Amino acid sequence: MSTAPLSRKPQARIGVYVCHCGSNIAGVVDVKEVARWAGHELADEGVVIARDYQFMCSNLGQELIEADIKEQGLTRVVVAACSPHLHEATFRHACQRAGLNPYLCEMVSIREQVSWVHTDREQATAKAKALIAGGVERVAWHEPLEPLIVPINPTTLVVGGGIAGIQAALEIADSGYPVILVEREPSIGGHMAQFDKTFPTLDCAACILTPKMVAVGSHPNITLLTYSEVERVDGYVGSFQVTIRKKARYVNTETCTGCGLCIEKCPVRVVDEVFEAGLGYRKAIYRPFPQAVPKYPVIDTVHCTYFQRGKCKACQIFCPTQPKSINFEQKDELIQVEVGNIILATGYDLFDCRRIPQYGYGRLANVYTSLEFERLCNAAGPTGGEVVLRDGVTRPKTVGIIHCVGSRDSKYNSYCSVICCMQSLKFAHLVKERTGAEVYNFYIDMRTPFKDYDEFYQKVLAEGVHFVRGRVAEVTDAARHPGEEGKIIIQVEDTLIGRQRRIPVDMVILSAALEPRRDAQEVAHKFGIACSTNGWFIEKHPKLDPVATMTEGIFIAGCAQGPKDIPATVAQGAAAAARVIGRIHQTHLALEPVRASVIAERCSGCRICNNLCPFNAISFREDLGVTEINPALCQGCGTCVAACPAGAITGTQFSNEQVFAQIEGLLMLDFSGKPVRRLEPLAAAEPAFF
Amino acid sequence: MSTNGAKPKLAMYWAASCGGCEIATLNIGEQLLTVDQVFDLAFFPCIADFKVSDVEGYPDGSIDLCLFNGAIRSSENEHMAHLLRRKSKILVAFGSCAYEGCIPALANLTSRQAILRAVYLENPSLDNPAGILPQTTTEVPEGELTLPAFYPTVKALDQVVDVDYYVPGCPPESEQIWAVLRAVVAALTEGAALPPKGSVVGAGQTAVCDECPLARHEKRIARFYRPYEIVPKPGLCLLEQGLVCLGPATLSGCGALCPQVGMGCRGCYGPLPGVIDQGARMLTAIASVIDVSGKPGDPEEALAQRVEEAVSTLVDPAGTFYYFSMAHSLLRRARVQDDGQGERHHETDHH
Amino acid sequence: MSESDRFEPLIIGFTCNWCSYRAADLAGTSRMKYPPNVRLIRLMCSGRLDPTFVLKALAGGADGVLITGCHPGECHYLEQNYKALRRYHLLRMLLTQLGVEPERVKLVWASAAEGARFAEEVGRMVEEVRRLGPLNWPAVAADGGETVAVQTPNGGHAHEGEPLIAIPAEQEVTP
Amino acid sequence: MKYGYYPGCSLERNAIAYHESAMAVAPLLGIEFKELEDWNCCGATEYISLYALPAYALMGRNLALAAQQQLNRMVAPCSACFINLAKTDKYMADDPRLARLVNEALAAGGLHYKPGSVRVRHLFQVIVEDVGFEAVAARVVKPLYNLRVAPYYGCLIVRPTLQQLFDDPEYPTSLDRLLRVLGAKVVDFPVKTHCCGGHMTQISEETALELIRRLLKNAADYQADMIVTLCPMCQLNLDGYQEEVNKRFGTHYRLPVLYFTQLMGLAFGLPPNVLGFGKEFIDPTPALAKIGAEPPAPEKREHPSKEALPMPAMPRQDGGKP
Repeated sequence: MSTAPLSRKPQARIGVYVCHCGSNIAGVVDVKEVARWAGHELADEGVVIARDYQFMCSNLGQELIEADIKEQGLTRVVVAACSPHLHEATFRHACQRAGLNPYLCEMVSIREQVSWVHTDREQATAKAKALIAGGVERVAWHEPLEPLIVPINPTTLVVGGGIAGIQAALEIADSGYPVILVEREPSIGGHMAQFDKTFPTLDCAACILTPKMVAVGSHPNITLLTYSEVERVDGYVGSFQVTIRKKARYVNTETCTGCGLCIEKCPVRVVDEVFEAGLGYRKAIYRPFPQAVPKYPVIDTVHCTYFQRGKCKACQIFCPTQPKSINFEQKDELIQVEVGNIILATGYDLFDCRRIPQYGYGRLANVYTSLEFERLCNAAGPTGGEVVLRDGVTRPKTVGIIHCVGSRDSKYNSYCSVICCMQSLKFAHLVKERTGAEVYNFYIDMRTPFKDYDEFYQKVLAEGVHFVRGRVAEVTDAARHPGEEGKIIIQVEDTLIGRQRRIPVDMVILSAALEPRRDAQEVAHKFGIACSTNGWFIEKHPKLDPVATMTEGIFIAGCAQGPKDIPATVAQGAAAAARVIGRIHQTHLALEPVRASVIAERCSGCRICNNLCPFNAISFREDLGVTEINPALCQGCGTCVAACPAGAITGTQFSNEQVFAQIEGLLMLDFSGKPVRRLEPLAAAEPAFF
Repeated sequence: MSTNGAKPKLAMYWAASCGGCEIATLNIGEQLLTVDQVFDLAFFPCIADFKVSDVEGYPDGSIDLCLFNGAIRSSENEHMAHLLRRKSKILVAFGSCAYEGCIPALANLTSRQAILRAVYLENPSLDNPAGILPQTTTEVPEGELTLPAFYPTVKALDQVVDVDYYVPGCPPESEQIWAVLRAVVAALTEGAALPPKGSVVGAGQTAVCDECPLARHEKRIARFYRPYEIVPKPGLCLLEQGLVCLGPATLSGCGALCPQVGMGCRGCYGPLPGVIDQGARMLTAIASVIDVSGKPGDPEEALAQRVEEAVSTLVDPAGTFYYFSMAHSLLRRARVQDDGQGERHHETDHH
Repeated sequence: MSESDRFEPLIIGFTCNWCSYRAADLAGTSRMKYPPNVRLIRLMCSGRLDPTFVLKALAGGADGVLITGCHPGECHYLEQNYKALRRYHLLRMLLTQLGVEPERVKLVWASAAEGARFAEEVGRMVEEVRRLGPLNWPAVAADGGETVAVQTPNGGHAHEGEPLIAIPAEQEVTP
Repeated sequence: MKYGYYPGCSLERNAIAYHESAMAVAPLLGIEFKELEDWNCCGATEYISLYALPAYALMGRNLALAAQQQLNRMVAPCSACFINLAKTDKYMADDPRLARLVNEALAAGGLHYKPGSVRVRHLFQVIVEDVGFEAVAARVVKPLYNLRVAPYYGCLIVRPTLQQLFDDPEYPTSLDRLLRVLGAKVVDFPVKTHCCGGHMTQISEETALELIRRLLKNAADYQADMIVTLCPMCQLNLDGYQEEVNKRFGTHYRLPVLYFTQLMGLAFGLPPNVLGFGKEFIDPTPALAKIGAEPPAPEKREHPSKEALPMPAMPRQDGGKP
């Protein structure tokens, strides 16, 4: 009735192959009957040959298909076997070897969707037939496709200069490729640089981290951009354009020698909330820590007298370099870089213990957070490694360490922060070592997996540290009797002896949870990836693809992906690097050609689709008044195809015609294998002009 | 009227329609003279006195061009469709009614019983104490009177006979009509080629937006308004203001007349090339840009609730999206189970 | 109704390649059993679900349509299942107006790990649609279901008494 | 703002001061009360543990009456009354079986209660949620400068089981904030939600007195001039048994225990006689005498010694998130 080209079914010579999968399928489905039926009943639909075979995925099975393609001149292939997620690639390759475009092959899952889930042989057989009919109808509409080839820019952007980012950057740089490492703070190093010792081996964090930091700073292949943040990301895998804001340091890094005289002369003392975790002081012009990389200081304009009151300039006056390296006029710079891949290693934030007021942090002087304690016992920390109370002199005689603060708690974070148990054990050991104090650990469960971890636990037990199993109810200074006067009392139900206990201590350490960065959502959106319910970046597959993301060319590593300890973090950094290096080696990347595209002459520029793409593949050409889709950015979800009111967007592999045809095929037979009564479709008319 | 019997014959008939198509046709102005020069009128009840019996008398295929407007709602409509098909070389489904059902097909949203009841029994202006209903045959002293049967489902012309071309519009724009006539004339007189059978003629090839001067941007619709509820900002896409406009899903050719006067397009020019259900296309488009989203961790029920609230501001989706294309839609009509009390089941409460 | 002659609904299921299709795979590999009334179509994302597909399936003789996708917030394509959700709700309003019971077109979220949930939902839906009886849209398109209504187990509303007006023999829906 | 008012037994007797002061400050905050007609006992805190169903029915009756009298927003000044009424409403909503049983009982009196139709809140909660600290601040004419107060919430008002949670159940701060708004100096009071002994005074005086002692001691340790409460039971125990505690433990506490509404009244410039003063066991006048006309000089932060480590900054005084 209509000559609409879109509704004309293409002529095809289709081969149907039904797999027994041993008895996996044949045990429930009458595969011989199914093949026979397909051969006869679907002849009008273009089926020229239908076979059944023991194991289609075996070499012989594949050769069977290849031979038919060559000899029977098949133009389409339907394989009824297991899930396409298992063997789609297998059969596509078979077709390719026989010179048939791999995308002209369709798989029908009659194992996972039929024989394994149904028991009635007759019904299962009927369903298998229907599914195959769907595949046959669909495959007729398949088009030969070529994978999308995009070149890979060998430069990589690493965001975050913690140990994960450092590891990733070094791996890539050492293999000879350029890396741009962006770090928000004035120095790289991240949380690890704040730690004292690392479990379970107790080697000092600085000793193992500093060399790596220096290597990054001096590596010819690494461009280090500290005190900088990614502002904007455009482009797609292989060629991202990234805009980076280089915040003004007010220090000229060309001339500055990093002598530190300016810091020494600065009159303003500020509590260092970042590196010293609020436990120590720094100047208004500062370098986070002595081994900082790069060595150049920055001016904190909020506290700098000059920026606040317009006078002082002590740092500039005393600067020994010629010309002076202090430049109060310096402005933020926006830098444009081109990279092929991006690794996000943005780390974590520490849980704010003030959110659990009954634990007294901020109210009771001698309640510390884990990070504060790291600084406290760090030789380079505010007390030079002396474990003392807030007064800065008194050594604690008893110390309580509380696990799971903000973790495994439905009120805050339901997840386990992974590191707290080992960290708390480490603290217990250090306290004993430094002060000989009595130490109590309050835990819910002891979690010490991985190499040498439980051995460390045993060691700490042997050192005479007390372990109380139970979630602490409160940490209070409300003494009930003289014995508690002047102490901090930890009220807890000891679930092993089933009694309430009040344990007076001098110092409490809260093993605070690891939380996603406060701006994780924002960052995720900027890079076109997603955050889990808990706020961590989502990996492509939790087990089999832990460092890739749904967005091609964006990888994640370290705690940004979820809480983990240093070994795991380093491993992930290296893993992400390996993935990127692999990419770079290929020089080009073949992307699945499942893509949407706009038929320009049908697009009226209504702009319905314009904000539907989370990957920013859709853009509006004001000049032409039509919408365009960037195939390299398109991930092939098909949302815009389904949304276009004019039917002007088509999607390869999942076109309307393919789905319509499959629906008709699936509805060819009813439940008992008889033809289904259906409403004859009215063909869509085509406009024509004279 | 010329007496040259060799002139090609033109027919125009109205089935279930309002007569607007005829008006629009006669509205082509002085071109009428050309039409008159080129054609002989074979059948045109609106302007000349022909009898069906005349047509029945014609040899088959003797009418060169038949513009058939109006939907198929009664046995008479269908009878005429078959008759004119047989008598015509080129049968054109002329206007939205014949093409895709148009307003008459909105009757497909209710039941035959409900319609008859409303018209003959419940209408406040009625005087029908005996509750008399039309019957196909009635015995009277003079003999038997007959009435055409009233079909339960309104159909488009191509659902009862084979159709050569479609001219969309309610009514078709006069200049488009003239373009079509001119083309046929050219074909008949100069042997110019006609478009492939089944084509939509007298229309554009993209959507109404293409002809619409209103400024368009990315769309985010928080809620929908009915035309009387707000005064649209001039110069701005109506859809973006929450006013339903089927322009994006409707074939161009009308010159986007309605949106330009602040009234959203109702879709009378039908779907775009290759689209098999205009209503569904507009539904999916509009739904896609409804501005209700969530973030990870949102309770799913609450989210669904919010979406529900947003969409429910769109009153009468069926009537809105299938204003003109009900008969040609995939489902063609509503499923109604009439309990005899005029209560329709599965009736939405969105009214 | 005896087991043999009880009504067996035909349901078309749309699945997301990344979650619900894998959930179906998982149901398979874990040998969970569910009724064979549902026939699945794989889409890349529930965002690809065009309401036209649903109408096409119903017109084509399906008694119900099951739409599945990733849980909100877990979409493989970040946020496309929200679009599916919006379309679903508007489509439901439309279908209600067209006399299709809401139980016949369902949206279900199922992650790749929820094979059991997938199997359960299929079972539940098959039972619900079975209770509703056949949809038989071709008959509906002919006369709005005035006649099918009598046949359907639950639709005893149609007039069996004399029709308001003589109804001619029903001609085929298409010439 | 109009509210139904459920005084409960204590507000008519031992807690008359609470009732009077509440009635005195309410109009200043635009609050209007309509007392529930024919209300009955709330069953106090024990009845539920003894005879659950009768107890729920007892409270169900009050709720039914409230619904009947269209008092859909109820206020209960007593924490026990509040928790019982709110709890009954919630449990009936959560458990249809309970709702059925309770309604069967109510039917005897020709009453019926549909869960959720009446929202019962504590007077303090209403002031926090509906009136707001700003509106309260606007009313303050005689700030309670120099008065050191220990904010005592008691164990009932912030129970986490109630959906209408309005403050942290572990460590509430809204009363602290209110008192600060009134100009008083609020001391940290770690035991602010600990038990006052309740009716233990009648069952095991020893237990009760120990519990009361802990509260008094902690307030004294923080040099509070008085304890501020929002529950008649707490007030009674801390005030009425203070001498007992002193006798038994040889302590010398003289800590007045006042209702927050009384302090609001003072800060609003109302005369003490309309605020129910004079019925306390521990005379508050010496403490109240401390109230100065002038705001205290900002506490000079004694400069920490060179070695001392900085303290973490605390959340803003208004109780906002850190």
